[in-house]
Formats: sequence, structure tokens, C-alpha cells
Amino acid sequence: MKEYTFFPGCSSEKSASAANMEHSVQSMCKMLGIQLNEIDDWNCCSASIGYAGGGQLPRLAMSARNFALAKQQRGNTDLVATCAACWLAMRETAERMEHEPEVKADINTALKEANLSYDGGIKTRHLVEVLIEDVGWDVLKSKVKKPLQGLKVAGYVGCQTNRPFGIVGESYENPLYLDKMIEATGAIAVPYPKKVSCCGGALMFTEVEKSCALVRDLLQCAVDNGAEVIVTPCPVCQLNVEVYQGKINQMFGTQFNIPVVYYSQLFVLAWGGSWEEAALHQQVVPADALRRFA
Amino acid sequence: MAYDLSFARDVYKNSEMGHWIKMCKQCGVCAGSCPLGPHWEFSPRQLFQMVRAGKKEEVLKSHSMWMCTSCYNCIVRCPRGLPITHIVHGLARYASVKGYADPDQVTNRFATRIFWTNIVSTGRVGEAMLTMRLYFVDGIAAGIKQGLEMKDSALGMLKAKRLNPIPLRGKIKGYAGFQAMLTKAQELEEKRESGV
Amino acid sequence: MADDQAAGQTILVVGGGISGLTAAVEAAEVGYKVLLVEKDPHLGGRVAQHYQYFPKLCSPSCGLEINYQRVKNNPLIRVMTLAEVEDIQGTEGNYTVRIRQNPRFVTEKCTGCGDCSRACTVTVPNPFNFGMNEIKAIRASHAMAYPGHYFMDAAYARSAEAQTLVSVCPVGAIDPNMSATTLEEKVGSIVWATGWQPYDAEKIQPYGFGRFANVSTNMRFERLANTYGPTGGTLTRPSDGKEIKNIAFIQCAGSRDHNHLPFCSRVCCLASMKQATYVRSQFPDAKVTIYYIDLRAMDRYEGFQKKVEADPSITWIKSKPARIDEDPVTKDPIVVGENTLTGVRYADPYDMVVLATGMEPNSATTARVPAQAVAYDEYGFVVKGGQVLSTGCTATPLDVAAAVQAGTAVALKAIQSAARRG
Amino acid sequence: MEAKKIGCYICTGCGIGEALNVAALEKVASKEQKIPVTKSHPFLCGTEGIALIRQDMANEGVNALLIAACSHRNKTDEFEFNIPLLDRVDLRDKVLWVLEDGSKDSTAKEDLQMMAADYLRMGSVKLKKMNAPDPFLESGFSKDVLVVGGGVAGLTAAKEVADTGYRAILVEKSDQLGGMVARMHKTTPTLPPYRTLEDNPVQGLIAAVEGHSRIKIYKGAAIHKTQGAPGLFDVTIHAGGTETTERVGSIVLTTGYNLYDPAKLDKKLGYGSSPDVVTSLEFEEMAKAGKIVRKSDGKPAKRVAFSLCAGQRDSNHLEYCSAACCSYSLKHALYLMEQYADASAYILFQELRTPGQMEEFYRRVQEEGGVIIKGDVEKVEKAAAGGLTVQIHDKLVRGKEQLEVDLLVLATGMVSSVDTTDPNNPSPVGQVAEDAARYVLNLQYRQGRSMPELKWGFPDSHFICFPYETRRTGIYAAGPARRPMGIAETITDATGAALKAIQVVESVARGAAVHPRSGDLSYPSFRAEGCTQCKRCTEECPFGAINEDEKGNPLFNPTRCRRCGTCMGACPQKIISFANYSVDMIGSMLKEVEVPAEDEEKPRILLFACVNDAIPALDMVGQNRSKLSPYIRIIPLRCMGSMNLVWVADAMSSGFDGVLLMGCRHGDDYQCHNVRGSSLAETRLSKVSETLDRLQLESDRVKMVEVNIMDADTLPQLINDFAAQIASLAPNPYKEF
Repeated sequence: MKEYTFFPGCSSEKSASAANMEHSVQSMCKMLGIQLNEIDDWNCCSASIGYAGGGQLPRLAMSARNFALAKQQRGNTDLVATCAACWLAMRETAERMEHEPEVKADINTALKEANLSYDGGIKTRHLVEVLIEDVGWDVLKSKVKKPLQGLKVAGYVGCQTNRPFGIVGESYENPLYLDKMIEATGAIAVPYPKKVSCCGGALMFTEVEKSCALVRDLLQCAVDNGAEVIVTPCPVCQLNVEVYQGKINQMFGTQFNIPVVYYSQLFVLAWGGSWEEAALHQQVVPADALRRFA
Repeated sequence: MAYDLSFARDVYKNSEMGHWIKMCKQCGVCAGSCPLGPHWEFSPRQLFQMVRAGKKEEVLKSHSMWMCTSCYNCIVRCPRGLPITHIVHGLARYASVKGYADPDQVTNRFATRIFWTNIVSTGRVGEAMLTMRLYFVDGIAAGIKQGLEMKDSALGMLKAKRLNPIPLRGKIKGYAGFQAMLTKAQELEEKRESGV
Repeated sequence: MADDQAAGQTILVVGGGISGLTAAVEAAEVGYKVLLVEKDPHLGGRVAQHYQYFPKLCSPSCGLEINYQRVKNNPLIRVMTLAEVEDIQGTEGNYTVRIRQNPRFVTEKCTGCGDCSRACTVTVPNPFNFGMNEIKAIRASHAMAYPGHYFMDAAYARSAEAQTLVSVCPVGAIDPNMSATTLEEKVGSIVWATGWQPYDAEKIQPYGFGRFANVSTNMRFERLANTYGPTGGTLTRPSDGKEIKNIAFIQCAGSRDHNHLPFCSRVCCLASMKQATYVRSQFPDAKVTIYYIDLRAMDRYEGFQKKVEADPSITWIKSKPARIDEDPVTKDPIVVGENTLTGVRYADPYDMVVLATGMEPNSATTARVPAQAVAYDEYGFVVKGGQVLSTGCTATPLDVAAAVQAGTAVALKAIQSAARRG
Repeated sequence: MEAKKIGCYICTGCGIGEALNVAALEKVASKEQKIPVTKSHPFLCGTEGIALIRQDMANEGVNALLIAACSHRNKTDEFEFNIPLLDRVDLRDKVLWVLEDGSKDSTAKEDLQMMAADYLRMGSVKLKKMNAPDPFLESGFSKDVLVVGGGVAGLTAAKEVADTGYRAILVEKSDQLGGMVARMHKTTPTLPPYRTLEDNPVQGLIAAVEGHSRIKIYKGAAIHKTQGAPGLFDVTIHAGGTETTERVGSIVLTTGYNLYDPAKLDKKLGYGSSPDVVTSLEFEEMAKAGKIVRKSDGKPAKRVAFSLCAGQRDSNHLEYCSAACCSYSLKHALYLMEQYADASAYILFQELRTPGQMEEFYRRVQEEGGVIIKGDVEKVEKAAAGGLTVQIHDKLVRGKEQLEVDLLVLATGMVSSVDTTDPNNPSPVGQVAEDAARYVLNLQYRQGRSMPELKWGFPDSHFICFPYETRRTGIYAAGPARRPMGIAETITDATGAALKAIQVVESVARGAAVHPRSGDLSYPSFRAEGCTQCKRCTEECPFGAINEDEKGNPLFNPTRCRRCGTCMGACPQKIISFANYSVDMIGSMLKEVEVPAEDEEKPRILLFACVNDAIPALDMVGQNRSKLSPYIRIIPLRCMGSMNLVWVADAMSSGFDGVLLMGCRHGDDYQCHNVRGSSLAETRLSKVSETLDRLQLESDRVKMVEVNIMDADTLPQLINDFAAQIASLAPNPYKEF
């Protein structure tokens, strides 16, 4: 059983917006024999717009605390994140501590107040990287029991899983791993040009119209290219693209009603997991298109 | 006086990643890369040249920096390797700290007053509380209106067990230390930002 | 030779493009022995692939022809094509080099009659045209190729048909069983002139080269405009053969960019201005747009810029485009960005977009110098301080005239170096 | 010299044997042309074929070869016998490959045979008329190199010449060496990582040159006269009140540049309005002196604006770009920021031009805080607090801005210091001492004392492909004298010029020509008694090779000559010729063509083609197997400039129905390797109608076209259309005679 230190992030908490991701991720890992050891007493990564309230040091310190706890609890075991924003914030913190000694010093001065310290050493990885590098495509394919034959899926990579760091070996403009995952489940990855366009991210809270316009374009593009389902690795994308469809329909007089699920949910389903194990009962837009494979 | 560099130098020194502003060669690739580009009064490269031109008020009072969705397109495309997203975040923070940023700018308000308070009060984001605070920031009436507008989504979330009106969990266990850490961090941050 | 000049020291010139060719010919015409080694089956390098030179809009073949005549008429120059320098031992004035002679599969007996090519049924993507069309597997590289005798692709040489060609050749020049040989040569000095390759446009992801049919590159466009190119010189686009009457050129596609080539490739601005004239002269109603950061028409080339600027059908936009989208229906590339002089954002469709890709020195990749002491800069250009002398675009990005100056200069340094005993 | 014995060898390979009656061709050679040895071989360029020829040379005493096979551009190595008398008749590329295959059609077969036979005839006559050139060799050739101008370019050229083992004579007009660069503080980076300023190289160069045993230096010197020709230049130098004459082989012109006069700049730039508006050179000198201060009051100058393109790229001032100013101005900004930690450097640019690795230096200057502004200076005023208020139009923040600065530095441009003049309006040669100052070399050339210019006062002649060539053989310009350039490029350029200078003296010593006919041993000889002093040759020579005596007789300078034959083409008296190329030779060749009688309805069209571009293009027509009219007969010319009108008259009087001339592009972007050859030919042809009228023939029987080497795709139509047009005219009545 392969073990990783795990940072779920706020949205993956019980009854939080990405509870469906968290639940399906757990099912998926069980099926792969992967154990995710959650950092005990982790705190928010202060991602997205934490910069404005926190500025750089408090923001970075928050991720540093999670590193420090992880080190205490699990040593240098790879730290896995499932949320794009958390993963990005952790990687940014690690990078800046590595390249900017004064930042590292200040962070540790702050950590000291919590009787903690961290001088690096833990590798931060996205769960997707674990699947590709540690598990491997062959295994991912071999697990399929119920191929999602004929299902047309638009892989929506979004921004923060893709930039500025991105999944190892993928390109910024045309990452292919998500399409490969879709195909690994036996489904059809529909080509469409907006797979790395922006959903508005945290601005969905404040610049609703502007953000909804972005999501509208994305949905339109996916639908125009024949997608029945949208799949994404990112909780921010998932939330914005799924939950706001009603609002968008009001705003633009559109009729969108397309399920938006996580890659983990697709895998669990294709690997023979139940509707519940795949947390597909936790969708706001019912994932009816997937019913036929349940 | 144009191109008086005192403002620019303060930004170089005290705004996050601000020193990179020196390096912009004004190619414009950032502007075209931004998903909300058309909504920026001044594109990143314009902001950078304005900083160098000493246009402090126009830069800091502008809403442009608050238009960043953090998509990082500009960072990966900038031919001079400027961490544009972070520079823009830095400028937003700088404007807010120096008291130039419009307090009613929605994102400024949400980011500084709601989001940050939310996470520091418990150590984690309480999504329900966050949205409530967001809706009611303009008072009860506006809050209800907002809430009603979003009620379908909210209900959907509730049904999907992805939104919990009553937070299950209070503060994180190590909250005291967490808070002490933040206080110290803030103290250091203010020192840095005030340029001493 | 001058009184105290130690004569007879051979000068090795590696690379038969305009820089190496110039170095070889100039040194030989002073009276020195030169060994010119070229990896391709023909001399001429990059310039041979160009349709016209700026600013005179004349064919490179005109100057190349006279240089080839100088080579032919000069017994002091020995040319080896399909050859690569594998190893350099020794010291200045006294080097021993190992040269790999790759098989041509056609001997010097070849009269260039073309019977074999006509008999050959196998075609391959034409490397001289960047694979934009097909060409016979046994051939001369192009119409002006020197040396003129034919060669066969190695892969084809192993085929059964290749064997049948042996009897097709009236003078028995074909030998598919030819194999590579290596030889050692003693030389006094070494000039590295391996030139450049166009930067791989696929790496500039936002511009979609390789994903979008109608996004091309400046070097490909040289072939497209050429009578001997894939379209016989008519400017039509790949997706649907439509005439290219609304075209955009994007400068600094890879150059001046820390994600790609941090340096400026010097010639791309002028090349795009030149290519704008190709389009304008072929289609009087054509429109051209040039996206640039800084227009770099140095020194006297400014006159050419002025001339092109006088054409009202050419629009200049100071902007590095952010990305190119493709219209799903028309396949028109759509250029997206901000005009930095107006602050206005644009998303403009074109029949074709040409990326002005820059010069990547071969010495950074495929033509490293196999010597003990070599000085490179961080981009892979060969600079002063090592055992070999470098010239032309192996030292810095240059236009043709400047490359000829540099090639002439290095010939003198090579003469001095050859005479020096290390 | 032993008697000429011609051997004619006909190759029957590549289908020649099948398509042509070779026996008949052999008869043409042996019986009709009386060639003593005539043979054919199935694979002449093969080992056997070559052996056959060598045997005859050894055993039969054959010493002149007529090789009838493929184009002279093929198989040059195989057919190299190291003898001066050799000609190639192209039966394959220009006959077989461009005519209809005669296997079915008897007329086609006949046309093939006629064309082949005519070319064999022309080749035979050509070879008969051809003599081995006897190279021009004189005692007294010098291999020393004169370098004029002691700046970085001159110092480099002299050093490189001397380091290669030759003697250099360096002439500098001022009292010390170093030129412009000596006035500079530091230089821009030339070595990785291209970020740091480098020490001025000039002192090191001066030391090397002054200490060199093979370099002789004249300072405070002026050249009062440059007489002679490559190998034989006699240069009269005045220095320190004494006159010396030096014999040199070649000359490198490195007189550098003058800066554009800032007083001439637009008033808005403010030069002269305040001492705090300075040129970049003045700023250099200030930095070199140590302190960067306001000229007005000597206070430290910490805020400085650098205005690029001060006159450059401006049709009212200098139309061209000075190439180096952008980098220099960035360097100046760095001087400032290195001197004052709190300095403000503003670079006002139009197009920031830092080619190649200099882009990294641009980054460095921004890293140090240098501010770039794309904008124009609109107004400069003295500021109350001292210094200046500069109003700019800022194109990036889009508006008018007021800059408060201590200094405004104007990056003025480079102007060539080489005196040039239109060769068609030469300045008179006479007593020159009094205006020695005006001229650099004071060439004692019939075409004038100056260097002919290409453009904007720059004296090169073969821009792009052969940048060192000028229109004065053996004189090479280098550095900013020939094109605006920075120091690094100047050093490279001067090294190249040094090579060319050495190359020409070595060529002269062998009696050989330099570019474009490098290695050619022939040179024009002239029959004085026939001369009418018409001066056409002396005026038309593109390289000013021919002087005149007081009576107006031409005085040839063989080592100035590029062997283009323009003089020969110009001469109405037909008295100028080369051992292996003459009016008589070409005339006899065309007369040798068998012109069919009128009733045969086979017109004949003579086609004069330039060997440089038109002939290779015609070879490609053959390679493409494109078909040409069977009525054409091609005669290659060295250059259209050698085209003598008498040939057109001869062609007409011997029954040709039309004449087509194919020369290189002329005009501003000329491609003629001899600069003016094709344009001169065109000028001469404008007078041809007279000749035709005299013969009562239509003037459109003669036509000249510009042919580019890559025109193989359009040539067939061009030629065939002309043939059709000629065919539409009545046959030339002179056929019968």
C-alpha cells in the first residue's frame, strides 16, 4: 500500500463545496491501494485572493505551517494535494523559501510563534501526477470494468492546475493528460479549444457577471463540440462551471444543464464503483449522462 | 513631475515582486493574455509603465489590479519572465495597505475584509459563513436579494451536501499558535511594507 | 605568400553555408589550401533556401553561383559534402581531425542526367522545402544544387528498388551498398561555420504552429514564395489552397523571449518586410499586417524599411500578440493581443499567419564542436577563447552581408592561426 | 610558343549519341572546321574518356581542347586539364534537353542536328581565335598595404596585415592615433554574459601597432596624390612639412565617420539652447573625464534623458539608422547609474535596436533601473532650478509629459568620412595639393579623385554578396567609412578588409584578376593606331581602370582591370581585345552559324547571354526539359558590358532575323557583377535603331531583357514569344548574301 501525506484543503472538508471530489478521490485511492494520510490540524492555504488581506508573508506562512506539520507527522513523504489552488500555493511557498533566504528566515520567525519550523525537503505533488507517474497509464486502463463507451466528455483543465507550474510534462496551451484520462475510462474526449481558458476563479464571488460570461463561453464551446459531460481536476472550476449554470441561464437566456464532474468520479465509475462511491449523488447538475454506466 | 522615480522605487522595494516592474519592455503580451483583459482600465504593461512614470494616484486608485482572476496566462507568456500575476497581486495589496484602493471595490472589500477575516478567525475557510458575509456586506436587504438570486444554487449545494449552513467545526486545534504565527508574520510584513 | 609566412598549412572550414563558403574561397584566393566540410549533399546552407535577399529583392543563387565558380576554378579548395567532423585533436597549427564521410550512394561519375530519379517510384517529404511537398528518394537537392551530382536517401538505399536503379544509370554511378567511411586529416586551423536552424515553432505554444494549418513560419514562407517551392511560387494556404491575400507576420516568435531564444535574431524584422513585398507583388489587392515589438532595420537597411513603409496596404502594429486562435469553420488564424500604442485589444482573422521565428545556432544542438577547448555563450554560440574560430551565425545572428564580412575576416584569422605552431 | 593543335571530343553519352548524327558532327569538326583531331566517346567524362583526351595531349600534341558534351558548369573537375585553351560546347543541356526529341519527327531531328552543328562551328572558331593569355607581370609590384585612417578600424587593419606577415603603412591625419573611439570611456559588451562594460580597446591597439616591426606610421599626414594601380600604387604623403612617396600594393580605407552636425538638428531638440543639451560624444568625454555634471553650473547631473535617433531615420537629416547609437545610449545610461546610486536614466527611443546578444545588455540596463520611454522630444526649456524641462510625447502612456532633467543627451548619427562623388560627374584631376583636405586619397584616376559611392556616401559596390568590393580595384573600405557600425563589428570588418588587401596583392603578383573574374589571367590590349580618342572606354569602365594621356588616348592599368570587357564593348573602333575574348572572336562565331535560305522558313535568332546569370538560368531550362525555339543560337558573353554594337550589325548582315540580349538587372538594385555592364549595354542599344535603319530593318528585331538566375520558369516563354514575333516579320533580306 503506497502512502502519501495529504492536504485536502478547505473545499474538500465534509459538506464543503468539493465534498464530491474528496469522496471520489478516497474511493479511487482505495481502488488503487493508495493511502492518503491527511495532515493533522492543517490550515487554509490562503490561496486565490489571500494576497490582498494577508500580503506575502502571512500568506506564505500559512502554507509553511502545513509543511511544518507534515514534516513533524510524516517526515519528507511526498505531500499530495487535490485542489489546484492549494497545490499551487504550497508549491509557490516551497519555491520562494528555496530561492529567497530572507523570506525563508521571516517565515521561520513567524512559525517559531507556533513552536514550528520548516527548512524545506518535502515535495509537493498533485494527485494527478501521482496517478500518471506512480500508478501509470497501464494500471489506470487495466482497472476499467465498465468502459464509458460512447460518452462524450470535454476535459476542462482550467488555469491553476496548468499554470504557472502545470502537471509534469504537460504544455500550457494544450495539456493532454485529462483527455488521456477520459480515453482511459473508455469515453471519448471531445476536442474543443477552451480546455485551458479561465472560469473566473475567485472573482466569481465578486465579479459575478464578468466571470459568468467566461463560464458561458466555456460551456457553449463544450456543448457546441458535442460534450455530454465536462470533467475537471479543479474544485474552483467545478464549482464555477457547475453551480452557476442556473445563474448563467438567467443572465444570458441560455439552457445549459451539463454535468461537471471530477476525473476521480469518472475513474471510480469506470472501475466499477457505485454511484455513491463516485459521489455522483453529490452533483448540483445531476450527472444523468453517466447513469447508463452506473 | 513625470517619471519621478520615488514612487517606482518604493514599489520596486516594498510591493511584492515589485522590482520586476523595471524589467518590462512593453511588448503587450500580458494584456492580450488576460481573460478579463477588456475590463482592465490599464493593462498590466500599462500599469508598469505608469509606475515608472510616477503616476501614483492613477495606478493605486485604479480598479485594474482587482480584475486579476489568477489564471497565470501572463506569467507563462511574458518574454522577460516577469511574474506578472504576483506583481499585480502585490500592487493590489500595496494600494490597499497604503489606503489608496477604493474600499468599496468589490474584490478589495471581499478579499481584505471578508475572505481574510474568515480564514484567520478559524484557520480554515468556512464557506457558508463566507458567502453569508459576502451577501450581507451591503446590509440585510441587499443580502436577502443576493441570497435569493443565488438561492437555487445554494439549495442545490445543500441538497448535494456540499454546503452546510451550520459550521461543524470551530477553530483548528492549534489555533493559538496559528494566530501567534500570523501576528508575527503580519508584524514583519508591515515592517517590510513600510520600507524600513 | 609573404616572406615569413609558413605556407601550406591547410585550413579546415566546417559548414558550407554563405559564411563557410566565403571563408573558404577568400582564404584560397590568397593562396592557402582549404578543406571545406559540409554535412548536407550540397553547399549553400540556409541562404540557398531563400527566395530573395533583402533589401535588393534578388535571388541568393546569383551570388552563390559566382562563389561556386570560384570554388570550381580554384584547385586549392577541396570540398567534402555529406561529411561531418567527429573529432578534433592536437593544437593550433597542428590539428588532426576525424571526418565521417556519409554515403551518397551515387558516385562522382553521375552526369546529372536524371534517369534514376525518373525511374524511382518512391517519394519522401522534401527536406529542402521543410517537408511541404514530396520529392524522389534519389535526386539533386534542388535546381541550383552544387555539387550537382545526385544522392540517395539512406533509408531508400536499403530498399529493393534502389538495387534495380543500378542498371538504370547509363554510367554506372549508383551504388546502394556504399557505406560510411571515416578519414583523418591534418589541418593548421579550424573555422566553425555550422550556421543556424529556424527555432522550432511548435515550442511557441500560444501561436499554435502544428495545431493550426494556416500558421506557418518565415523559412517555410521563403520556400512557399519560391518557384521551386511546394506551390511553384504561388502563395496559397495549406488548409484549402486559398490565395493568401490577408496575411500577418508576427515578429520575435521565439526571439527576445526568455522562454525561447533570449537574444534578438537580427534579421527577422527585415525578412518579414521582405516577405510582405512577396505578397504585395503577387496580389496587388493583398493586405499585410506586421506585429512587432521594435522594428530592427539596422544601418542602411533602414532604407528598405522606409520603402516598405511607403506601401499603404501594409499595417504595422506595435504588439507582441498573446495568442492565435483558429476559426473552427474557415480555419482562419485569429491573432489576439493589445496594440501598445493605442491600448486597444484586437482579435483579427487572417488567411495566414507567418511566425518570424529566430535563429538557433546549430552549435547549440546538432553541431557541437568536438574539441577539448571550446567557448560557448549561454545560447550555444561559439565565442572567442576556444580552439576553433567561429564565424557567421555560429558566433552571432547576422544578415548575409555581415556574414560575408565575418567570413572574410575569419579567413585571415585562420591564415594566421594555421601559420602559428601551438 | 608551340603551335596550337586543337582536339575536338564529342561525348555521345546522356542520349547525345541517339539523338544526333555524331558522325556528321565529327565531319563538321574535321572536314569543315579542319580540326586536326576529332573523336567521339560514349562517356567522355568517365575515366576512359578523360584518358583518351590525355593520350592525345601526350602523343598527338593536342594542346587546345574543344569538348562537346554538357554545359561548362558540369563536370568542371573532370574536364580540368590545366591548359589555357579549352572550350565547352553544350550539346546536352542547351540542345538535346531544350528541343523536341527528333525520333519521330524528321524536321525536329533536322533542327536538332543543325543547332548542334552550329554550336560545334562556333566552338571551333572560338577556339581558333583564342590565344593563351600572357599574364601581366611587372617587376616593382609591391605587397605592402596602405591603411588610411588611424582609428579602431585602421589600427586593426594595420595590425592584422602585419600579423599576417605583410608590411603596413598607416596614415592618420591627426597627431595621435585612436580616432573616435579614443574619446570614449568604455565599450559595450562583446563577451558572455554580455552584461558588463569593457575597457576601451584602443590603447592596446595603439601600443600593438606602434610597437610592430612591420608597421610604418605617418601622423598629422595628408595624402596629396594616389597614382597607379594595385601592386603599383604610388602614394604621396605630406607629413610634418615633408613629402614622401610610398609604393604600395593595395589600400584599406578606414577614415571612419563624422558625427552629424547637431547644429543642423530640429530646433525642438534644443541643441544650442542650453549647455545642458549635449551630444552623446560630449557625454562620452564627460564620463571619460570622470564626473557627469551639468555643463551649465557644474552640479552633479543625476537625472539624464538620452534621446535616440537625433537626426537618424529622418528624411530631413540622415535617412539611415546609425546602428550603434541604441547600444551606446544604453551604455551611457549605465555610466550614469554606476556613478550615482540615485541616478535617473531615461532612454527615449523610437525603435530600440539591440541586435543579437546585445538584448542581454538591454536587460542589464533595465535591471539597474534605466527607464525606457518610447517617445519624441517636443520641446526643451531651461528649468528654473537649473537643468532642463523636456516635453515629450510619451507613446506608451499616451500623452504629453514633462521631464525634469539635468542633461539631455542627443545620440547623433554617423556620416561617412569618405569623399565620394557621382562617377558620371567626376571632379577634375589636376593640381590637387590645395584641396588635399577635401579628398582622402586624391586618386589620379581619369574618372575622378573620389571613391564612387553606392548610397549615402558609402563607397562599396557589390552590397550584400560581396560587401568589400568597391569600384576602385585594390581599395577596400572598412568600418563606419562603409556602413554605420559599432566597435566590435568594425574590428571584424577591418580584419576582412585586411584579407582583401592581401588577397589583391597576391593576385596581382600572379597576374590574376580579383572578383568577379578572380584568377582570370587575360587583360585588355589595345591597338593605339586605330584609336580616335573618343574616350568611351575611359568613361565607361565601371572600375575607372583606364586613364588618358593628354591627347585623350587610353592608358590601361591592367591591375585595376576586372576583365569585364566593358571597354571592348564600348570601342567603336574594335581595337580593344583580350587574348581569349575579342570583338573579332564573337563576330566570327556568329558568322559561322549556317543561316538557312529564306524559303526554308527557318529563321535564326541570335541570343547573347550573360555568363553570370542568364547562362545558368538557361542550363536550368534544360534541366527542367522545357522546350525552346529550335531557331535560337546562344553566345555567352562575359558581361553585357562587353557587348559591342558591331555584333548586332554583323548578325543582321549575316542573315539573323533577330537578336535577343539577356543581361542582369540594372538600376538602383543592380545585380550586374560589373556594376554598370548591363546598363551600359542598354544605353548602347538605344542607338542600335540607327544601325537597323541603315540596313532598312525593323528595330524590334533587336531586344534586350533583364534575366535573373532563377528565371528558368519564365525564360522559355520569353524566348519563344520573341521567336514567334520575329517569325511574324518578313525574313531578314540579307540572308542571301
